[in-house]
Amino acid sequence: MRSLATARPRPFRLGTTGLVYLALVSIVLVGTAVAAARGHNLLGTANLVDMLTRSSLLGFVAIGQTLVILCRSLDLSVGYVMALSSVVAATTMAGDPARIGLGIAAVIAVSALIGLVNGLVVTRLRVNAFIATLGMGLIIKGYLDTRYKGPAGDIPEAFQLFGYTRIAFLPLSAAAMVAAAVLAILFLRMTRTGYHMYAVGGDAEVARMSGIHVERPVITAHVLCSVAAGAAGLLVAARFGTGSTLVYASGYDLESIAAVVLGGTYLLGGRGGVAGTVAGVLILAVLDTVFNILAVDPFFKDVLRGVIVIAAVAIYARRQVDRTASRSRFAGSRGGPSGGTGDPPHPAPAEQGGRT
Amino acid sequence: MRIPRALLAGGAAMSLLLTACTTDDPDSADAGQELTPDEEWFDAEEYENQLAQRDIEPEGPEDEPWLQAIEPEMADTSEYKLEGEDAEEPTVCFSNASVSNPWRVTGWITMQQQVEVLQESGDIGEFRVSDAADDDNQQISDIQAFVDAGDCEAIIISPSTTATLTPAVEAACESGAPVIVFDRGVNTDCMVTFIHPIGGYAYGADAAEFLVEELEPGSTVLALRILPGVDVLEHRWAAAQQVFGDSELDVLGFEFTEGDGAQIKDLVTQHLQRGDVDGIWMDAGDGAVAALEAFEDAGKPYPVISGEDELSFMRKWQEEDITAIAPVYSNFQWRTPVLAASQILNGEEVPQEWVLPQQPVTEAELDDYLERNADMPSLHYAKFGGEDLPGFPDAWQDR
Amino acid sequence: MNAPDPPLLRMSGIGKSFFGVNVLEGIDLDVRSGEVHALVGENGAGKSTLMKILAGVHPADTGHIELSGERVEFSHPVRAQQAGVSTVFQEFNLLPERTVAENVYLGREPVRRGRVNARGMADDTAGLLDELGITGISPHAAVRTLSVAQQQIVEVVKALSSDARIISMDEPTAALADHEVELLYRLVRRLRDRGMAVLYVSHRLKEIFDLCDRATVLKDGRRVDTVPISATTPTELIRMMVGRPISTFFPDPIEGTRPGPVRLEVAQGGNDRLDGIDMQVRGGEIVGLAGLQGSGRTEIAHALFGIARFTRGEVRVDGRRVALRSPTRAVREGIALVTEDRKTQGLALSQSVLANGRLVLDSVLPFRARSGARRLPGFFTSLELVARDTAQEVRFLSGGNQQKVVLAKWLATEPKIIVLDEPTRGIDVGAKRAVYTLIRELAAAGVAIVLISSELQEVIGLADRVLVLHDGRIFGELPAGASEEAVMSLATGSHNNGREVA
Amino acid sequence: MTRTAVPTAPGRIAREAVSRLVGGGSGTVFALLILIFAVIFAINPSFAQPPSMLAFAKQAAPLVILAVGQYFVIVSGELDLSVGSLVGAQVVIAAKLIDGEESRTVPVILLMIAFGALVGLVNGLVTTVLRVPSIITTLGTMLVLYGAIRLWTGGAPTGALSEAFRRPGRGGIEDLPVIGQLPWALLIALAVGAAALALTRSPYGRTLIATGDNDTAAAFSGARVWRVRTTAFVLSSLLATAASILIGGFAGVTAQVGDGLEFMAITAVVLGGVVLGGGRGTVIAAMAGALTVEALFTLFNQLFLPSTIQPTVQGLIIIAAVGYAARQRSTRSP
Repeated sequence: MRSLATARPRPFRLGTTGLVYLALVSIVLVGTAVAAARGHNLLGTANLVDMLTRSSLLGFVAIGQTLVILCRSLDLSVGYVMALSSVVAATTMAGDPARIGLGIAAVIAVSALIGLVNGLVVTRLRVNAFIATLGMGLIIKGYLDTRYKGPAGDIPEAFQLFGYTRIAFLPLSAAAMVAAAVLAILFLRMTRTGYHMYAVGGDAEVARMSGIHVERPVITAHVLCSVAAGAAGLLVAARFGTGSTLVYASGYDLESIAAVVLGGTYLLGGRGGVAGTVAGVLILAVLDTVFNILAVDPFFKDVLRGVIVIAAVAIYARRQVDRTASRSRFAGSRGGPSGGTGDPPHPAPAEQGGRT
Repeated sequence: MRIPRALLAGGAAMSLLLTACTTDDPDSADAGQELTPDEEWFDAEEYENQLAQRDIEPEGPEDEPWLQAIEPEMADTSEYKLEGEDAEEPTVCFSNASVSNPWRVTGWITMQQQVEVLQESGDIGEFRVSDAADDDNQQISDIQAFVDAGDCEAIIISPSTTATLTPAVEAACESGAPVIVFDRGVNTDCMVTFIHPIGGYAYGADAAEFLVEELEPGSTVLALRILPGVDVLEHRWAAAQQVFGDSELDVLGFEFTEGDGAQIKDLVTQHLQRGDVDGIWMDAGDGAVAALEAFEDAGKPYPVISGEDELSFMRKWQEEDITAIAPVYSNFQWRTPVLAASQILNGEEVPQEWVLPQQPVTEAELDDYLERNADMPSLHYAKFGGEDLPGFPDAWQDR
Repeated sequence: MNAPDPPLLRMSGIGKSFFGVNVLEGIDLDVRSGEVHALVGENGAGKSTLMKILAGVHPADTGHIELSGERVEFSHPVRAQQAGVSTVFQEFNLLPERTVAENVYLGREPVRRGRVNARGMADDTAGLLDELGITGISPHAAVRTLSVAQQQIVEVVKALSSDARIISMDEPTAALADHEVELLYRLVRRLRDRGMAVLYVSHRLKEIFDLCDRATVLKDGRRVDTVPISATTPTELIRMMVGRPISTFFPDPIEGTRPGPVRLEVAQGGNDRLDGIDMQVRGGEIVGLAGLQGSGRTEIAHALFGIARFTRGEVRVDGRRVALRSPTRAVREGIALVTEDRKTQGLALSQSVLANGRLVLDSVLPFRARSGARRLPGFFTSLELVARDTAQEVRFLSGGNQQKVVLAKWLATEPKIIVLDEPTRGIDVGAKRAVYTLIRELAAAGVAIVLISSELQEVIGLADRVLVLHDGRIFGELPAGASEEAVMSLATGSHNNGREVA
Repeated sequence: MTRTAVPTAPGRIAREAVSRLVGGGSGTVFALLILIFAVIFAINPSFAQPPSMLAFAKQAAPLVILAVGQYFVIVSGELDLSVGSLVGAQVVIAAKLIDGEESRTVPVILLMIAFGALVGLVNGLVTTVLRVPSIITTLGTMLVLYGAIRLWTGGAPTGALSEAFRRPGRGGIEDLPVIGQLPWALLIALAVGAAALALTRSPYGRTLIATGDNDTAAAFSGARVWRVRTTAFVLSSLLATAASILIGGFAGVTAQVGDGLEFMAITAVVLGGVVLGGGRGTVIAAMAGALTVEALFTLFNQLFLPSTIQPTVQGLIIIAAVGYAARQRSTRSP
């Protein structure tokens, strides 16, 4: 304690988000060099477009995932929500430009409902988020496989533009994703719910003692996450020109979590943000493009990704260790060191209520 | 506090269960009986067409089935002919859906071998490949990347899904470079040529007809399918339903197995516990052996089975002398696209729709094909058609 | 005593019991505005529980609360806050990752035109800090970067920002270095001058006589009396708290207990928190470690147990030099540590009594586990553990019984040296008795005992020698039965005049 | 509550056993298991015949073994997502290295065990020493294994398994009266189960569970937390290796073998009332959970439930069961 008693100015250190962007920049630089060696220009229009398009889809999902993870929860159903949304959109629009608005509305409604159920199951039924959303995913999967045999519905040309138009090197979809990111950031910075998400994720008990209804932010986060996944579904539909039930097989659920964590958000909640996530997504996209330019074997990509994600998180963890030193006054090992299984925050049961 | 929570739980669960049930398609709800293929995947005209094509003598060199074509309508490609140094080693770009199953792996090797030959001869230069790992969105990006790169003299595409890649392929066509699509099709005819074997209906029918022939009326048949929603596979099943529908056979139902041997064996074992199974229809050969083993382990006689020209199955077939047929989804089609590319870039005309022959392997040819592939690994495909390529056989053996 | 108008706060007939144990019974308490009211009593007397009832954390079983004559029900901490009652707990309700301002307004963020008014929050926070004459805390600083004292200030500011009329503080100086205590005093006086009522929970007589106007004494969950500080003396107050002269409260050494050879010896031990630690403990000897929290008491315990090991100097057990690299090693050397924080460091709360009892054996001495476990029931009985059975999860036990499980856990390892860090914190008097008796028995059995406690009477009453720590150093040694004042003056470092305290 | 000395053995043993089994929501899984089997028998009495049951046991064995491994990791407060791809990897390795040669069987199996141990060690050390959340660590391992194996085999498995290799998963003690074949798989699963039970009762097992409950307390009691957890990961990987031998033996090599097994195993364990986050639940219940999952699929099959709708029902049942168990726990009185 003594050493802390006097608030000596701490040496300036780069915030995690800063670190992530630093990593992004350095990866871009290295990538550019490597690509140049192969006679390609990584920052040429073609590749820029490629990177940005790749990032937009995962981007939407990861932004939503960030909110959920900030609340110390988790959503493994996003992939299935995507698939469902794309189908809902395609079947509702049924190729009729007049029904675009209707289609979008339908997607938002459906995905929001799913998010709501997720949130309620996690908070009210106290089912561990990991299981709850995994189960929800299975439920949707069963529905899709039974109801639709393969691609269904038809997206009107007008809406397909959402998937293909671009201003200079900036694809519309990527722009939309960035817009969504900005909205999410503002949401976290400017609304009470946003503040409370950090509170609940950081320490549900403290939040409760401060009069926050700990369940609300979690439910909200789940709803927003699903809606974001829904948006991703819309993008899928726009790009495919139809609804695809099989996108759920593309592993966006786990990849989004990886992106979030890569973006420096703490898997156990309460710290991090959307800005970092966007960087995380971009990092993955840049890597993908570079790998493509170098014609890296697709399976080798998996290996590299695995290693990179682990390495990155290990680095953040390192930084976390020395930080905990000054936290000795805060109740011991909250949530365990690395459980990371997204325990839903809820009021401590009676026998633990009074903290001595 | 507790009761409402419980209610809420029940409510949520019920509503979900309901949504799930109310959307049960009749045909899948009681798979046992339903035997009219659902129109979503059944195109009667195309069906008849494919069945007819099986008996048509393909045009083209006898011993090179990958260059044969059934009733070709030639397309003029002079506009794509490269002049001057463009013609020197033109870059060909290939967007591959994936190499995530043995059939694709085998084909992919064959294609690479063919490419080497063409590169030797200078017909193509750089062969740029991107693999989408079965991710439609990824493949769309890949194709866009090719288009944006602008230096692809020809673009070969093996779509991961039919419907979803249509826009991307159209975009590729607009880029001006000749586009070659093979294996699965797309809902557009903007490409210069679409290369594929006769197709899923023929495949499914070959298998089903064989079972109908070999089995007594009233015998029971179990259908094993990989997964729903993939058109090539759905067509096979649709055709089978059509054939079985007109037969006396009693189809127990169909199961989705994801091609996983363990699941296949589980499911078959369970069906055998319920009663006899006289015939097995499969929409792809993966795990056919597992299905047969289920009979062995249950001490039941082997069924009449339709597998695929995958060696593990054919070897089992030979050893145990089973009544079987190996429908073929011609693996040698992987050679054709690169050859087509070089032809197009030389301005030679190619069939607009390049329908390759697709002959099932029957009892009669079995030994011959096993002979020819004696040294090949078990997950290799008999009709890979690469015997004359320089890399043979090593390239296919140590993959 | 009785004011013309009803007091700001009146609690009457408050009763509370946990798991069948009566923690509070018929407590009456009234606090006037502009007064600092001390709530004193030993640990386990019920102070904290009473505060938590006032704070709305626990509902009272009996009795009711009035604010300026109006009856109130605090179903939730927030109800209490809204009614103007704020509580600063020993364990802060702060989010380390969030800024000071965000913490101050947590759950009450001001909204303007639909957006949280961050600027306003920061400005108001800054304003409150100025009012209290606090410098060096930026509203934008993340709380984790603040010192404990500063964090405590943030808690107080939090209370003020919710327009509290009553602030209750639970052991506010517990975690402060002495120069920080001064800061706190100023803070409390300012609050009083603003006409607020301060309920000041402490067992440190010095503070009470420095700061408070009246004191209510609790003992074993009952109210002994409420007295004006001006009209009482420390000894009087202690008598009320303890109910009997100290000497008789603590059991005498058991016949035939005599110090044996030196079992534990630390020579010039030091690390980043400690320096020049020299101490010897003989078998059968009880050595007390006194000093304010943060003075290095717990640090010594952790160093001896290999958690934050000595980086300088050497440690000898039975004359043999040992390297206490990890708790595992420490246990192998026959050292046991009863940690100060039962819930987070002592017990696996959802495991059974038996599983917890076996824990050390299982994890360090697997081969002795079986035989050791067989002796556990014996320990449980002799400690008078009250549990449904040994399969019951410890989280359902009372604090005292939980502590007994911890003690049994260590007894099972037959330690040569046992370090007890706050062994009686938050346990009822009955359990305390058991602990004291046990300590004597261990001594009689020739175990070397290091006793750490913030309850001076405890140290004085039990220890054969008292080492007083200050600022990471041993500042002096006192014989058994030394006066509290003697210890205190050493502990607060007021002896060495003008010496700089880091 | 009266001031009585604590009741001790044997009453204690019994009480402990019961409270451990039924407590913490584990009761749910046994009820569910019995219910499912009741329905199956009702629909298809012939399933009650020994041969059918043994066939069921043979199929269920691998998942049971995986569940045991996953139990150790989960009860220690972590999670292992890598088992699925590890199983796949091991089968493919076996096929490629054995390549039909009987003589290579044993050496290759030894190699697989070594490889399994290595994977577990990496998972464990990265999680405990580098402090990477296990969900990320094992997700990474999952990707790496998936990619590396296919990189090695060029996408699809090659080679073939030997008969000897396949015997444990496929064969058994033949021609027994009444029951016919007694599968090795069953015996192996029983052995693993017994060993696991013994382990949870052993000092290590108790330390493991305590660590999952409160690792600080465990550390302050002298437990080497990192070592305890790492061992759990190694156990999980080794059991995954065992499972891969059974699965490969049962059905031979296919490209998809192992896909999604990690979620199946986690589902099984959680269905058994074992709490994600650690410290609660018994290995018996975890194994029962695995049986329940398998039985569930059998039931679906017996009901002619279209295989496409099965995930939906599965999802609902999991959520319901876990939710119910959670309520049980939070409302259980001292």
